[in-house]
Order: sequence, then structure tokens, then C-alpha cells
Amino acid sequence: MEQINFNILAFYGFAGLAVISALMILMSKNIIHSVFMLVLVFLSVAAIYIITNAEFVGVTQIMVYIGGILILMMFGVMLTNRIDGGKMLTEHRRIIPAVLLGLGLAFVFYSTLQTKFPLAEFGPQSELDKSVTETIGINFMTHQLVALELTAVLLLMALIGAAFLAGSKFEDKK
Amino acid sequence: MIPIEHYIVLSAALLIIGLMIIIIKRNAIMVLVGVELILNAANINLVAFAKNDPLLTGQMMSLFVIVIAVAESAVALAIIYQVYRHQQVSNIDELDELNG
Amino acid sequence: MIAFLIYLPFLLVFVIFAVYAERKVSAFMQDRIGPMETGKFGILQSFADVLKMMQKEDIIALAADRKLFLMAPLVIFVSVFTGYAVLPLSADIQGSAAETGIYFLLAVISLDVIGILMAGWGSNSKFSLFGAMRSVAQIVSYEIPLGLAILCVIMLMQTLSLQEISLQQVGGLGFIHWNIIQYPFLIVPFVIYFIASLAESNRTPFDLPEAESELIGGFHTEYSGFRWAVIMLSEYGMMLLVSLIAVILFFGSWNTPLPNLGPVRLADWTSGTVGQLSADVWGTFWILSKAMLMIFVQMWVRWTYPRIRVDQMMSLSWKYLTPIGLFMVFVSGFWKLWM
Amino acid sequence: MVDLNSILMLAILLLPLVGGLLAYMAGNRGGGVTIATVFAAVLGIAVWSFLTIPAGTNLQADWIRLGEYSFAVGLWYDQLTGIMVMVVALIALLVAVFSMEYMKHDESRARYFGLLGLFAFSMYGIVLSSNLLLTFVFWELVGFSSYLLIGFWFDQVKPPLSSFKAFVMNKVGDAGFLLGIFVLYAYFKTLNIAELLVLAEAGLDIPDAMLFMAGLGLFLAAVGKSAQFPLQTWLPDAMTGPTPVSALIHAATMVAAGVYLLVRVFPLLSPDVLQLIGVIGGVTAFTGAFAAFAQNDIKKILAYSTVSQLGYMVMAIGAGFPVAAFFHLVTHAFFKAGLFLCAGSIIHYFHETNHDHDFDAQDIRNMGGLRAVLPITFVTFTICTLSLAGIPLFSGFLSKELVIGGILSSDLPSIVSIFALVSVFMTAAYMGRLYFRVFFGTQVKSRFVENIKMKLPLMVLTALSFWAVFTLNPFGSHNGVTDSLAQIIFNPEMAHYTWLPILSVVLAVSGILVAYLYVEKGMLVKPVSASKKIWGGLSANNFYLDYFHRKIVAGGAMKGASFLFFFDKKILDRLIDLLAKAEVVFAHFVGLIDKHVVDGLVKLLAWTARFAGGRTRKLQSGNVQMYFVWALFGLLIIVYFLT
Repeated sequence: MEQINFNILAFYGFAGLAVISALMILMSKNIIHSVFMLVLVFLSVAAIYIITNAEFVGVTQIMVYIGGILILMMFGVMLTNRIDGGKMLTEHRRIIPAVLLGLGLAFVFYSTLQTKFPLAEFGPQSELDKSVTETIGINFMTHQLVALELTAVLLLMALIGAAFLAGSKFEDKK
Repeated sequence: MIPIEHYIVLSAALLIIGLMIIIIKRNAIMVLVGVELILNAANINLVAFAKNDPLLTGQMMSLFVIVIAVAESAVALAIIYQVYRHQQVSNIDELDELNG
Repeated sequence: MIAFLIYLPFLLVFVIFAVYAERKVSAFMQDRIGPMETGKFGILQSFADVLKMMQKEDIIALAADRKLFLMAPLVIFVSVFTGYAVLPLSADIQGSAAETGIYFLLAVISLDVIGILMAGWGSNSKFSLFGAMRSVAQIVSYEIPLGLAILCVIMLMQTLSLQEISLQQVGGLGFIHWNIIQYPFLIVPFVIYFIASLAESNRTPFDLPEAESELIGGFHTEYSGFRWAVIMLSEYGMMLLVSLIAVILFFGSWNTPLPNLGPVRLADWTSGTVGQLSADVWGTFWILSKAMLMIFVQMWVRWTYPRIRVDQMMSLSWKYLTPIGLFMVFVSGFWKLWM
Repeated sequence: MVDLNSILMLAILLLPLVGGLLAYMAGNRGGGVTIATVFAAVLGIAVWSFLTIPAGTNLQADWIRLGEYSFAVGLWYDQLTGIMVMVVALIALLVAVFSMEYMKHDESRARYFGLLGLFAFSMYGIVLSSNLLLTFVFWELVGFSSYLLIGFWFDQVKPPLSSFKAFVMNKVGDAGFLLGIFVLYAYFKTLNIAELLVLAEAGLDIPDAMLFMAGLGLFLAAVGKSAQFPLQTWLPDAMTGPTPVSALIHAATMVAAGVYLLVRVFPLLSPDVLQLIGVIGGVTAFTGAFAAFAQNDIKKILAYSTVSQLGYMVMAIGAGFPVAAFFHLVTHAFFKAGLFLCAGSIIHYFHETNHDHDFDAQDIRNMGGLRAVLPITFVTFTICTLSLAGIPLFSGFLSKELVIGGILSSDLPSIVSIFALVSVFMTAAYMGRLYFRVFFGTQVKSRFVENIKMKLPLMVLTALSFWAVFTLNPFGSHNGVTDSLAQIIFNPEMAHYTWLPILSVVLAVSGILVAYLYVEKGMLVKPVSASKKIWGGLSANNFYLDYFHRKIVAGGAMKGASFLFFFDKKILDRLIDLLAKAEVVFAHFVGLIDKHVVDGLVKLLAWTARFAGGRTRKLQSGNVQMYFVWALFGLLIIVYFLT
């Protein structure tokens, strides 16, 4: 009972942290701060994954998003902005359409949630024969093998492509 | 138990914020940040729905999403870097050379 | 939880003595005495240093990004210390029994980079930024061979949990059951792991990020006083962490190295009874002493080898360690399938 | 199978060309010997041909086929050709030999001898050609090689100018030649001379006017080439070429080509044309002789004399006696070549002995008493002069009597006869003036010995100036060469005037006497100087013909051109301009309709399209994020309408 309560508390705490951090990304004009806020979002989401019985996904989230994508973004920021000691700022444009659209979407989601949610009849949480990580591993090697291989090929192509794009010096046509 | 609606609300909130980031920010990398947020929102839904699935398909899908997100952001950053090196521009709305 | 509560104070004490040990070891290597004035054999030298640093002013550069600057040491320390959460101390004492233990550790180690970047960027100094960039490049690069080396063990152990890895190395023959003896080819992944772990903890010969002669102090150039002490704490924490992981993966974790030799049941005597305090004490003793040995080896390497160049560092990782690591993954797979 | 006759003919034609090339390649040292050897060989072949080849030998080949017309080329050999070839070959050989000495100091002798070969080739081509087309080709080649030879010293001032003048004057005649060829081909469908003559005898199926045109054209060609009035001005100027060339080209061969052509095609010439030819010949003879009086350049005197004698030949043709013309051509070729070579000898003497650059070696006022210095030249010159003057016992007498007899017996206007007779007197007079001026007077002593290479040609030519070469009768030619010529050339009966030789001799002797008295004895000064005042300028400038050409013909052409230009510009252009303006006004009117009515409609459409496009274009701002906004907006709308 206490454990569940703690989990629920943690969920709302991390959910709030994620939303607040995301909002801070939205508000902040400082690019670097935004990126570090993103760390918080990712961490919170990873925590939510772990709470939601998806430990492997959560750790992967930390490892890939924070250890990979965020680092990549930091380097991207540093490479595509002149580092002259000043703060790196980005302007905000199109605020009114963005807010209107956000409100519109929120309204859409709100009205959708007001109706009876079809997924609610999904059934109770099922008990797994094996641990989550084992299940994922076995599924990867059996049911999802093609998808896994395709993803691997895609990743390889993306990496080679990205390395080529970033590394090659295209001749200036002018 | 945490009701599934709460996950959906969280993911919707992150989705809307991500969309607004995409629209509002001028910097290309910030747009990418918005995209990542949306992907995360999607992942939250996948993971949440997988709670009731003995095969854990949702979790695996979220893993695929994460991997594809890596690929996407790597390529996107490479392109942004190359564009910056060519045109000294890191803001998306300055890239209007093809503007009719 | 208990392991976690043990590790935090232990870490603080350990750092103080590790600094002293480092001084003494380096003095020993260089055929000199080292600190002698403070206390007997200068044993209080590190305490004096800590006191000094506590008193120092907390300087924050004017042009620095204040928030990042202040947060960075904490982020570094937290990310390193989070790693201890999944480490086992003995058969019973364990932090989190997470089934993704070693995977989590890898993820957490990479979190370290965020803190370093924050520090480097927040300092708003050329040296800091350069140091941070180098550090990040180095850590990200060496994560690959590190992960591959760990993957070899994981494939053989069939689990991600550190406690299960430890349990698989239990046996009456002591060190015979250690992974590195059971699977002799693991010596290659261990060497890879050891080199990569040096790089992960920014130790010589991979101390390019904080190369004093070039970058003054790297990403912590602008830090002083307590914050600098926290960064140092995390560095020694990292050393201890990677040493512990090495011990768990390759050197039998908390198991005794002594075998039962017929009636002389050395292994049983030095393991204690499972479920009782003796086992916990012996386990803690063995795992920590093995880790201390690893740290001594790290210091030994530090005072023996010169710093390598940036390009050498990169080519070592990508051209040598990664391919060899990949090959060893294959070897492990074949071993697991057919041996 | 090509028989021997054809080989001989081809050899005559082609040997000089090959010889010229060989001479040019042999260089300055061996060129003269080479060309002289070749010319000697050609002469041998020519004599051989004359003895062996039967008259009327024909060698023909198709040249060009244009649709159903084919143009043939070919060679033709008869006695006329044979004699002409021999004359040309002989003189060419002598000139080549003479040139070896005369040109020995020149730097580009090789080119000179090469050009001699080329000229001889062209000349044989004219002579041997059986076909007017081929004749025309060689006609042009002769003009071209003559151009090259006159302008041989092209680094001096005058030669290029006079060579150019000669070329242009020849071209005027060539235009007539082409016209004649066109007319003849248009009516007879053939250009073969023999066939043409047969057709002409058979009765011409051709309008008189066209026949007149054809004859006129051919005569015009002869006028150009043979230096007849009014195109004769190029010949005196052509004396800027090397003197041996003048002897070869401008005395014996090239200028004779025109007369030769007229002799060949004589049956084609209508009576009207003959009248014209006679008058022109008379005028030429008279003006040439008249112009010779005031000249001081030895070569120019000889050149005008040549013009005058060519006039005789043309007169003879005009009178209807081509045999007389051809006979005079042959005799004239020998003695005039001899005279020119004598002049060359004299000039050579001055060049060799006097190295003063300002000294004019051709001016007779600088000469005198050369009798003792150049004895052979003196004797040669004497005999050739007597021949030219028409003194009995010499060839000139025979041919000239024949010509004058022909003129008197023809129905030409009497003025022509008077011209002819007066010219006899004048010829004797100006030749006497030249002769006495050059060889008599103050004796000059000089150690100069005439070279054998110069003496030999002179002696040969002198020998050929005697009557005996042509006929045994010193006072009439009727039993000699002319009879044999009459077998192949149209030759009407000629009236005999017994008084004519006496009158002619009297005129000639009196001419020489007048000259002797004036030059040697200093008498008759008053009437001469009086006439000089009146006629001097006229004579010296050859009746101001050059002036006429330059001012009236050329200037007139320019004036006419400028008038036409004016007409074109002020009147024709005005009209066109006016038309264009009217069109522009109309176009403006149409343009207004176009602009405001048609374009208005189109513009309305365009404006509509642009307005719509502009509105839509706003969406396509190039800003990806705005696209995103619009896409989301659309999504919201869809969601709104779906729910």
C-alpha cells in the first residue's frame, strides 16, 4: 500500500517536473538553458517509464537521450552559434498562432477525454512469466526480429549519412 | 494504480508544449528539441498502454522510437551544421532562399 | 538502501585517504617521501586540505552562467553517486535489485558528461570550454569499447543484474570461479575495460580534459573551494565506481579469492555464513579491498605513463579498442554457444 | 592510247611549267640555265611538231559535266598554231638566254626564271587551245603571270602600280571575252573553235545583234590584251618590268595573243564588227605613233611603237585580211623583240658602267654615241629600226605593205587609210629620232665588251628581220609564207597598188630624214618647237588618255555612283521611309487597340490570376514553421468538422 502510494507520488512528481521543465524550455530564450531543461524532461520521463514497469525503456531513455541525443544537441548548439562569451539567445516568433493552436489542441484533447475512453476496457494488468527485460529481449529476437534488423540498418545508414554530411566540405558554388 | 488517462494527459501536455516550441522558436536546434519532446510524449503513451499487454509490444515500439529518434536527430544535426557552415544561418526562418 | 547508506560516508572517507594515498604512491614511485609534516607520516594532510577548501571563498566569475555554474558540480557528483545505487556489497547487502543493473550503470556514467558540459559552458572560459569539449568527446568515445567489454561479460552471464553476476562467481574454489579465470579470454575485454575506465574517469594517461600544462584545469578551471572539492570527490568517486564494476564483472565481486584446499577450508572461513553478519562483513571487505587494489593500479598507471595526444586518444578508441571489443563480443557469443 | 602527236603537244604545253618549277627550285645559280635548256627543248619540239604533226590534229577531253551540258577542253594543232608556237618558243629561248646576263645581279633570279616558265606555259596554252573556254583560262593565266612579271621588282614604287594597272585594263577586256563566250555558247552549244568556224561557214543561225555582241566581246578581249585604243595605256606603264620581259611579253607574245585570237576566230566577226575593228586599229596606230614622239624613255618609245604596230595588225583584221595581220605579227615579233633586247643591252651597259643612283639608265637624253661602245647592238638596232620603218629588203616592209594594201583595198573609211599612211611616216620619224639620239653624237669611249649571251639573241633576231626568211621576193610577200598561211586562213583577194610601195618607202625615208636633220644637223628646230608647243603635251601624255581614264571613267563612275547614292537616299529611301512611317502610324493605331482592348482583357485575366496567386503566395512564405502552423490549423479544422 505504501509502496504504491510512493509510486503514485513519484509519478505525479515526475510528471509535474516534466511539464514544468517543458514549459521552461518553451519560455526560456536561452538555448543552453533550454537544452539542460530538456535533460530534466528526459530524466523525468525516464523515471515515469521506470515507475510504469518499463525499466529497460527508462534506462535506454537515459542512455540514448541524455547520453546521446542531448550531447549531440549541445555540440550542435556550440557548432552552429558563435561562441563569443555572450548568452545564446533565440527569439520567439509566431506566439499568437502558437498559443491559439495550443489552446485548440488542448480543447480537442479535453473534449476527447470527456467522452468515454475506449482503451479503458483493456483489461487488468497482466502478470508476466519472465522479467520485463527478458520478455523484451526474447520478443526482440523472435516476434520483432525483422523490425529490429530494419532499425539496425536504418541506424547504420543514418550514422553514415550524418557523418558524411557533417564531415564533407561541399564546394561553394558561387 | 495510476489511471491511464493521467498518462494521456501528461503526454498531451508534452505534445502541445513540443508543438508550441516547434512553432515559436527560431533556432533550428530548438525546433529539434520540440520534436524530441513530441517523440517523448508518444513514447509515454506507448509505455503506458503496454502496462496491460503481456507481450510488451508498446515498450518495444518505444525502443524503436528511441532508436529512430537517434537516427533522426543525428541526421538533422548534421544538416543543420552543414547549412550553418554554408550560409552562416542557424535560424530556420532565415532559410528562405527558395521563397517564391 | 543500506548499501547506498554505507557507500556515501565510505566515499567521503575514501576520498580523503585516496588523496593521501595518491600522494604517497606517487612519492613512492618517484623515490621520495611525500607529505610528512601533518600528523604521523603526514596522515592528516588531506584533512588539512579539506579544511582549507571549506574555508575558501566560493568564487563565481562575473561572466559565468550563474545557474549552470552552480549546478554543475552537483550534477556531476549526483550522476556519479547514482551509480552506487545498484552496486552490491555482499550477498545480502545490495542497493537497488534492479534487473538492469549494469545497463543502468552505463547510462549513469554517461550522465556525468552533462555535468561536465554544464561546468565547462557555465564557466564561460576558453579553458573550461575546451576541457569540457575534450572530456565529452573522450567519454562518449570510450563508452563504446567500455560497453562492448561489459557486453562480453553480460553475454556470458546471461543477466544484467550485478548481484546475479556476483552470485554466479560464488564457489568453494575461490578465485577459480572468477569470471576472468572461468573465461580466460576475458582478459582482453578486461584490458579494454580498464583502459576505457581510465578515460571515463579522466585519469592519466587520459587526463587531456584537465591537462594542467595546457588547459590549467580543464572544465573545473574556474571552480574553487567547496565546489572544486565536490568535483574532486566525484572524480575519486568515479575511480572507485569503475574499480568496483571491474571487480564485480571480472574479479569475483564480493567473493573470497581463497580456495578450499581439502580440509583447509579457506574459502568458507573467509566468506562467513550467508544470511549472517559475518558474510556481509567478509563480502564488504573483499569487494572493497579488491577495489582498493584496482585503484592502486590506476594510480600506478597514472604515475607511470605520460599523457597521450588527442588524436592518439581518438584513434586508440575507434581504431583499436572498438574493433577488438567487437571481435571479443563474437568470441563470447561463440564461447557461450559451443563451450 | 595517246599517240606521238598528242605527246608532242602536251610536251610543248607542260614542259615550260615543269621547267619553271625546276628553275625556281634550282635557285639563283642554276635557274637561268635550266629554263634556257627547257626552252631550247621546247623550241626543238616545236620545230619537230611543225614538220610532223598534220594540220587539224585534235586532242580533247571532257572537263566538267553540268547536267546535260559538258564542257570539253582540248588542244588543236594546225599551221597557224605551229608558226605561233615556234615564234613564241624562239623568242622565249632568246629572252631566257639574254636574261641570264641581264639579270645576273638580281637577288631573286630564281623567281624570275620560274615566272618565265609559268608565262611560257600560259602562252602555249592560249596558242594550242582548241576551245574558247580553255583559251580563256590560259588568257587569265597569261594576264596573271604578266602581272607577276611586270611587278617583279615589287619593292620599288612604280612596278606594283603598273602591274596593277595592266591587270585591271586586261580585266576590262576579259569581261568582253566572257561576254563573247557566253553569247557563242548560248547559240552554238559549243566552244570548240573548229566547230564554231564550221558552223559559221554553214550559215549562222543567230541574230545579227547577237553576232555583233559576240564579235564585239572577242574584240574587246583583244583590245585589252593587245593594248588597243582606249585600253592601251597599260602597255607603256608595263615597261617598269625587266627589259627582257618587255621584249618577250610586251613586244612578241602576250600582246600578240589578242591579234592571234582575232585571227583564229576571224570568220565569226561580222562586217559591222570588222568596221569597228578597223577604225579602232587605225586610231590606235596613229595615237601610238603620235605619243612616241614626246617620250624620252627608250622603253616607252618602243612601247608606243608596239601599240602603233598592234594597231596595224588590228587594222588589217578590220580590213578583212587576217593573213596580213598574222604576217605582220610574226615579223613584228622578231624585230620588236630585237629592238627591246637592244634597249636592254643599252640599259644593261649603263647599269654596269654607271653606279650613280640618280642616273636614269633609260632616258635617251642621257645617251649618245653608243655606236662605238656597243657595236653589235648598234648594227642590230639599225637593222631592226629599218625593218620597223618599212624599208625594203627587211621583213617589216613586206608585212606592212601587205597590211596597207589590205586596208586600201577594203571598204574601211578612208580616214583609216590616211592614219595608216601617216603612221608610216611617223614611225620612221620617231624611230629615227631615237636612233640618232642614242647612237650618234658625241663619241663615248668605254672598256665595255658586249657579252655573248646578249649578242647571240640580238644577232639571231636581226637575222630574222631580213626579207629572205619569209620570201625570196624583197618587194612582195606573195610567194612566201603568206601563201602557205592563206591555205589555212581566210584570205580574200587583194588589190595591187603599184604606187603603194613607192609611196610607203618615200614616207619612211622622209621620216628618217626629218629625224636625221632635226637630231643630227640641228635643222627644222623652229617648226618642231612650234609644233611641240601645240602637240607636245598631247603626245607626251598620249592624248591624255590616262587622265581621261582616271577623271572621266573612274571619276564619272564615282560621280554616277554618288548620284545613284543620292537618288537612293533622298528619293527611294524617302518613299520607303514614308511607307514605313505610314505603317508605323497604322501600327500605333493597332497597338492602341491591342493595348487597351485586347491587352485589357488579358491583363484582367492576369491580374485575377496574380491576385489569387498573391493571396496564396503569402502562405508559401518559405518558413517551415508557418507551414507547420497552417498544417495544424487544417488538422484542427478537420477534427472540428469530423466530430
